[in-house]
Amino acid sequence: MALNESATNVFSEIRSYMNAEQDIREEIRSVVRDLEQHGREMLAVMQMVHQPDGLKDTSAITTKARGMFEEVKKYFVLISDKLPENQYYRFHDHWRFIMQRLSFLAAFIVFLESESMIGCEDCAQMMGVKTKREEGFHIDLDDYLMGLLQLASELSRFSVNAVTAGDYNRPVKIAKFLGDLDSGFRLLNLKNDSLRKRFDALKYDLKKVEEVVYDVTIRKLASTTITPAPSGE
Amino acid sequence: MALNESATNVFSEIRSYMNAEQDIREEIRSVVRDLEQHGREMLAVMQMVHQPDGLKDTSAITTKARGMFEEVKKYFVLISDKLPENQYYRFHDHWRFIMQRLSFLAAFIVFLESESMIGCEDCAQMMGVKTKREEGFHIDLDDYLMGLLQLASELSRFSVNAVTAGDYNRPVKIAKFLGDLDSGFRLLNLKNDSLRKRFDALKYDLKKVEEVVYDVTIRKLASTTITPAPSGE
Amino acid sequence: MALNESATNVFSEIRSYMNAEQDIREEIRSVVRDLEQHGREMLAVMQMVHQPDGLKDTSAITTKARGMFEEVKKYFVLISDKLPENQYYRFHDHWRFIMQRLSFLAAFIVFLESESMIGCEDCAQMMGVKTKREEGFHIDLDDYLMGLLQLASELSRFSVNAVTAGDYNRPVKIAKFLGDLDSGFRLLNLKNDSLRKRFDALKYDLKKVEEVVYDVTIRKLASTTITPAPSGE
Amino acid sequence: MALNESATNVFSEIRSYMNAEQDIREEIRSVVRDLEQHGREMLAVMQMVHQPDGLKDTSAITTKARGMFEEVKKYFVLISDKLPENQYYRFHDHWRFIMQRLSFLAAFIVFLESESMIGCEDCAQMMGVKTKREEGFHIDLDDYLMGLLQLASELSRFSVNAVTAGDYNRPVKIAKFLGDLDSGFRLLNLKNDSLRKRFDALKYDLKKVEEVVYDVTIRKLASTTITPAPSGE
Amino acid sequence: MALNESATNVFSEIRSYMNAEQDIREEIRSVVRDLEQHGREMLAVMQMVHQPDGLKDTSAITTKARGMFEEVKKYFVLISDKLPENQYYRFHDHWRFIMQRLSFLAAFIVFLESESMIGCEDCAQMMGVKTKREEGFHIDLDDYLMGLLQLASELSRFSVNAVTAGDYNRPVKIAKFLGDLDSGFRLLNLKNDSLRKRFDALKYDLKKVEEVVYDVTIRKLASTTITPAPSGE
Amino acid sequence: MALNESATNVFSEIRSYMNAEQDIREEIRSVVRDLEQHGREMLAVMQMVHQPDGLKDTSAITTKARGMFEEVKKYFVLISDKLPENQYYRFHDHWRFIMQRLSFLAAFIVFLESESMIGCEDCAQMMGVKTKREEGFHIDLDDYLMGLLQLASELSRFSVNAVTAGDYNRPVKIAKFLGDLDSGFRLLNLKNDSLRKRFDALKYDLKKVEEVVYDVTIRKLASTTITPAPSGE
Amino acid sequence: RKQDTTTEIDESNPIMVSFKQFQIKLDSKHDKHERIVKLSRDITIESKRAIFLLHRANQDDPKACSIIEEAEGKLHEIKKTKWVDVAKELMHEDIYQFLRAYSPGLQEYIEAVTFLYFMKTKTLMSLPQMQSDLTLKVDETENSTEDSEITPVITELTVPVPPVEYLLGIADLTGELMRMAIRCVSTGSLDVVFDLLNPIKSIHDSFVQFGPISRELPRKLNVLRQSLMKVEAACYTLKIRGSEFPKHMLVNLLNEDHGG
Amino acid sequence: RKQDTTTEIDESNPIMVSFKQFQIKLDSKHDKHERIVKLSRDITIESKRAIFLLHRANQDDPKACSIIEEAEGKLHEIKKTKWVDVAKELMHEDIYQFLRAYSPGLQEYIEAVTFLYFMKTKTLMSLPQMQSDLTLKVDETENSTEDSEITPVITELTVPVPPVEYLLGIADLTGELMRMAIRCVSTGSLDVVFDLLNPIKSIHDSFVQFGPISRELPRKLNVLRQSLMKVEAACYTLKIRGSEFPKHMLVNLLNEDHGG
Ligand SMILES: [Mn+2]
Ligand SMILES: [Mn+2]
Repeated sequence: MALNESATNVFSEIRSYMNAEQDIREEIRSVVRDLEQHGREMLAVMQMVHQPDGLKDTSAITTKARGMFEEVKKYFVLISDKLPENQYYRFHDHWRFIMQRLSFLAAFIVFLESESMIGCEDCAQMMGVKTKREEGFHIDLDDYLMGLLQLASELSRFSVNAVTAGDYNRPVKIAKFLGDLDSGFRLLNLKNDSLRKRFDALKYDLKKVEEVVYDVTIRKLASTTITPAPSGE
Repeated sequence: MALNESATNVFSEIRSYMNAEQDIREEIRSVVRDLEQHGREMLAVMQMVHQPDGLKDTSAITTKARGMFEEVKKYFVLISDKLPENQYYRFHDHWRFIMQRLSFLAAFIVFLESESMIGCEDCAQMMGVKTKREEGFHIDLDDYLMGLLQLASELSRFSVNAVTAGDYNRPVKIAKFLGDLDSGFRLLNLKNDSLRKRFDALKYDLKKVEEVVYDVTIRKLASTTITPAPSGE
Repeated sequence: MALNESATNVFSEIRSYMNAEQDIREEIRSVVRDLEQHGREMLAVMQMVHQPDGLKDTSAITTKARGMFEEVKKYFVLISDKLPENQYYRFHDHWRFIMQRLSFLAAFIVFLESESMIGCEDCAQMMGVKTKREEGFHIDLDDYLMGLLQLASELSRFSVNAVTAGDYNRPVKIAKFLGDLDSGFRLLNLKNDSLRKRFDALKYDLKKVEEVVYDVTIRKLASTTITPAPSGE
Repeated sequence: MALNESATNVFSEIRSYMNAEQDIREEIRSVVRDLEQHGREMLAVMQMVHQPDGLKDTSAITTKARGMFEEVKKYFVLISDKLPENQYYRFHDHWRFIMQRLSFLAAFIVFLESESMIGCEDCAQMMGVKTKREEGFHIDLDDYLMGLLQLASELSRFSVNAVTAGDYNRPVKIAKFLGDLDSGFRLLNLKNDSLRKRFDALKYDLKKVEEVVYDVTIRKLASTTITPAPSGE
Repeated sequence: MALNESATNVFSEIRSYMNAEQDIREEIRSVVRDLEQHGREMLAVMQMVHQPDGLKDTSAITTKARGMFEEVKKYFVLISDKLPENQYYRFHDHWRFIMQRLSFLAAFIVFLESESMIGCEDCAQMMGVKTKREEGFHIDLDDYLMGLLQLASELSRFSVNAVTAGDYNRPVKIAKFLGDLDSGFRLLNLKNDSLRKRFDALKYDLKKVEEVVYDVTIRKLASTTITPAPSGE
Repeated sequence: MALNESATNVFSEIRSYMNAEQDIREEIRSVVRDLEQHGREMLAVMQMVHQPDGLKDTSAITTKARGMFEEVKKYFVLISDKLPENQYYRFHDHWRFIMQRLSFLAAFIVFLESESMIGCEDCAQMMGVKTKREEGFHIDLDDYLMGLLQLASELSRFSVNAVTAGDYNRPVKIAKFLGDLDSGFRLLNLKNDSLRKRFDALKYDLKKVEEVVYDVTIRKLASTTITPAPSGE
Repeated sequence: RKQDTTTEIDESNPIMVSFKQFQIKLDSKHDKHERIVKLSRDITIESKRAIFLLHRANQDDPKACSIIEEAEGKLHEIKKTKWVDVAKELMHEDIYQFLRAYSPGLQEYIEAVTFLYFMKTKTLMSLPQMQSDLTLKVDETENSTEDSEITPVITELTVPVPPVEYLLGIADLTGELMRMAIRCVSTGSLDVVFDLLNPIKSIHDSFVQFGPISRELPRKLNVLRQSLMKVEAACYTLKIRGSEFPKHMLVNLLNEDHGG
Repeated sequence: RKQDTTTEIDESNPIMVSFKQFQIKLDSKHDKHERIVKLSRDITIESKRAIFLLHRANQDDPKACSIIEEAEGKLHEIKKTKWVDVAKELMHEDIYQFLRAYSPGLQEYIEAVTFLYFMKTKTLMSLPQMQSDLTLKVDETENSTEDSEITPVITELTVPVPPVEYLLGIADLTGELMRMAIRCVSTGSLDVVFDLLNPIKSIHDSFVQFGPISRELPRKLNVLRQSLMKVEAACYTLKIRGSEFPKHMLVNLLNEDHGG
């Protein structure tokens, strides 16, 4: 019975194909789990900047965290190796969360080092991935942007702790940075999704930092010179 | 203000990127809409086999429907052209429904022509697409399988109408075919999703056809020779 | 004038407008409630055709139901009188349900009388409404079509009861009618979701009737041999 | 601190009031739990009619179930005793479910005994409750009706099993009964959502039984003679 | 046909019973609709206390709102008249929402007048209803409590606006009041889901007001002197 | 023995087993209800620390609450006695909620007494339970941790009220404590969903306290200068 | 699109003949609906852009006027291109049949126009004003013969503005006013924040008096309330902070800080 | 996995020291949980395969016995490899702490074992029988010294089977019995169909008497009821069709048809 056999062959093939995919998922999930653990440890390191000691010497912290990014690269090589070509978006959900967090950490490091915004290229490089789909395992643009928005929240908290620890200039720089971020995001026509929701929070982060700047300025603690208000108001 | 400008540039780039994606979606949606209309027309043509006239001359109908598949190819070229490389699964939902229906139609045609199961290759070829992701715009395996399951339902109805129109042999062939399909699908370890749900329905399609075969057989209408039961039972 | 003052003025006007609308709604709702009760009674009358007695003398039933349509007209005059010009669709939801049911009832009557499909004109006339928006209170095409689809379900049940009552020819006619309806609806590019959903049910109604015809045919109970439709029909 | 104290007093009072209510609820819940267990056992007894043996001698089963209703009465006395006067509807939800089930069981018994529909009076009497609110602990009309609708479903299943057990006449009687029920419910203007939903199911139950009658009739198994429709129709 | 007739009679009776109930519902709904409109107007009046002008002269506002409560009484007489005896909880859902809102409004008025918590008795009296079920149309305890919880939210907002309007002492009093409310509710073992949920919100309202008091205190704006904690702690 | 007989035997045994379990559950539920009431009263006592009076003399409050823990022990003995051996986790859900709350209360007491984190051992001892499963009725580690997280929320509120009452040093200590807690929790690889969710809230609690410290610092209200922790601590 | 393939129906079958007509009717309705939806979508996008633009107007005073003018131009452009087309589609129709198709665009447009109006006049644009904004004068001179003297043919087209749509647009407006207020807090335009509080409050209080006029209302009312409370919180913060230092000092400080 | 990076905590901070310990405890619990989940998943898959296999057993009689044996072997293999590991993990534990981890596997295994048992004996395997099936004898001889005479060391391990899990497994069993019945309709083993009806019915009637013993029960009971009604419908169909022709004729006919 020819038909029967041919059908059987067709289905056996399909079956092994499906099992293979299932296996890939399992393997990716397993690597991602380890990477997430590593990410938590990196986060713990970076959290130390909120402590008075850490605040005084952020470069020690960023150096350490940068070092830990080396291992991140290995994880992404592992994932990338397991991934069948051109199926990035089929499995994207698995690493989306951790990639956003790593983007945030990279952006945090770069800000502390140079008070500038990390570019998508640099961000990708730190993780050992590409920025363009065509070139291989890459970082999705949305995930990079989400990392920037997470940074905004962290910096608003950071500005408060900086003042408590006696560093009155940092809030001014942070306010400037968040203002730029805000202008940047306004250029984007974000659809109503998780990114847009997070962006709405940026406004409040910015407001908070600006309140800190205000507090500091009004008490003349910041180094910016301020001319006294004309008496006539 | 260097930072501000660079940030602006970064975001302008991102913005145009996002707008481009939105445009692609719109264009794909528009082509798919037309393809769906064409698919409905093909379906209407194939439905004619349920009428006594159509049943008697299915080759006229399949020839016509095959011809209409030529236009299907053009639509898929259009979609494929609009699709950025390697982003099939990013937009898959747009054409999933119609691709399943076209798979069904192709499988129906092939069954009527040769009483055999269409292979994935042939199915893809009729639509002018590939079967392997690596080779270009392709048909997803799940969608091909869904087409087969839709065929099972259609054939169960077809077997009833065949008998009504006096064609007593067709149900026997259909029962055989559905039995093979059933065996094939049993080999697959289907997860609990739409495919598995549809597969559960296959059992009932099969049962119905076998009831028809029974009715026909018991009344000795079918051409299969049947030896009388031994009296001793 | 500051905004808070302007706001008060602006809104008080709108409020009285809203109150007026609310009153209209209440009045329409009250008439519709009575009409729905009347509709239920008409339905009860028509249901009698499923009983053996009713089946034998459908003309008595249809005559009675036709008579009840006279009162329907009065209700629609009442509704129409309350309605501001060119605002049919503002309040459409109120009578949509009952209008669909009345369409179904009208279509059922006509089918029993003449085995033909009621036209939209006739349907409107039985209810005492127009078919064109420009001419006054009318029946929406979608609602008329929904009535036809409801008829399909009813006829599938009717075909079963007809056979039970010994009327073996009716299912054949019903199958023909539903087949035509099915082809007709296939021509339409249904956007209306509820219509499309109901149309999906037509498939099952048709299948059921085809099975009844099958049962009757295989037992050689139907007197009519299925001849192709005469060209003059 | 006057405010504080007065507030405390108010709340202490409320607290003891609430605790009292809570206790009533607990006691009712406890009785209802036992009654529900008893109800499940009655259900199990009645389920035996679906077995070939049970089908042949339903009177043994109904007698047993009738006996079990005696205990039901005791439970309702217990509940009624705990209930503060005039607060039936405050606690109604506790026994609504079981009361509907008991209504169904009572209706099932009566149908098997006499092929007639149980009245609300008889139903109440079997449970040892009243039918009118003014007279004491009563059965809510909706719950009685829900019991009838549950019976419809059970009877549709019963008609199938009757045929399997070789009792071809029962479906005819059941179809008649469901038809009457259907006409009855059509008269009601059901607003209660769960009732209306269940009524929609009645349509399917009736259709199902009609199909059973159809199957039996077309094979000339039922003893009731059905005269064929006059040829002149 | 005995069965048919008896069933018809049963259902005719049920029908007229149900229609009567339906009519009562309609009438109650209609009164409630008007009462709700009146309630919205009272709410709008009370909202004026959030304006700087209103804040300065709350007594003008409360006097006006108190006056509007006279009309409320009339509505409740209307409802009560339509209600069959002892069926309060059967129709409770109709007026539950508005009764909660009126409780809130009454509690708000009393708080503004005397900075004290309204008792259930006073609350009932303002609406012209009883507090005890036995005495007639009453206010359900849960609804009174819900009104208090709604007041908590309103007061938390009010404390913010008071500060904006330069009234720094009011938040202190509000915090005290909410603290008492919180203690009171903590004594209750709330089972009622919506009440418990709302009570969870009270925690946040209280926290919010405490933060307002904090802001006012740390800037030494409130006139209440708070003695620093003794050094020995 | 046919299956239907074997089924009856099999299930009747299980049913009596189930009934026994049901009884245990009822008894546990009843004790837990009383314990929950007691817990609410303890909470009410502890809430007094948020009042200026309470804040000044927290030791009176903690002494009282400690005393109330004696009764807690009795409840746990009652529960433990009812529990079959090695089936703690079968009924865990019953007391999980109250055990978390009691952990929180114990942790709150200890923090107020000594500004230190309660250990799991001490926490268990206060409730009269074990810490290890092998040793008897114990506290689950997750529940203890949840108690710590609840403490974090309470302390963030407490820091606000402390400042209001003029105690400017407490927030500094609380900030230190929450910072340590945060670092501690970061070490954990939380799988438990509710714990992870609550941990997310810790971030906000910490941020709030940091802001209070900031407010106090910038106004130079805190007497302690923030010196790095002495190495001997 | 194309319908030619479907023409080959059995003309002898009266049912098919009827359905052929239904097809034409339904398609023409659907097509109109689609066209309006598309216009509405464009209007939504363009209106949103105008709103974005307006939000930039109060950041630096010097450029504010020109930005407002730019936004006004944008909105005028929408009228001239999109709304005229919508009005033509709706001519002689029961507008409620197609309301769902253009409602999103209409609400967003109302939001934009009333926002602009508020920035210019500090008052709320009324429904009649809004309706007259959407009463369009179209110059159809082109259609007349070419050689003779050109007599201008001006037709008046109307996009009806149902009151409910107007209300829903206004509800959204408060969201933009809130955003403007929050922005002003950070830019230091403190007076503007306080000036915004009362308008939002009075819109809120007016809305409170409306019954269930639309299924969308409860959700929007909720958002409106949140917006109001955000602005109240902002005012509160300013008041609290202002309490510590004289206001003029504060304004100048912040202005300098941002001007540098 | 690795924990070394986290060791560098501040040892002088008592909170951090405590949490270091919590970390170890939580991780060991989680790891055990994960291991059991993994085993359970494997058991589920293998049990499902055994069930698939058993469904083939009644298609062609000659091969039935060998297929049943094959399935039996598969189930025995699961016991030997997977359940032994689960039992070791559960030793000295409160099994209810990890029940959620192995419940899916246990239910599916119960389904498979009772299905096999039913096919062999036509009766329902009881809970004690099920429990004794999962009482495993493990030969741990290997662990003793190598040179001396080998005295077999047999340990008994147990995977406790809570009654509720047993019930839920049985509920699923009826689904398989239904599938078997439907299959028999098409293969013509008509007696089998009727033989299956009563077992399913009696399981159904027994379940009806249980109160709310598990959150999963209502859903499963619903499925059970549907399965029952499907088999009832199948029997009905056979009866109806059988009424037209003598039964033996029918059986032979269908057998020939499929044998050919
Ligand atoms: Mn907006
Ligand atoms: Mn299964």
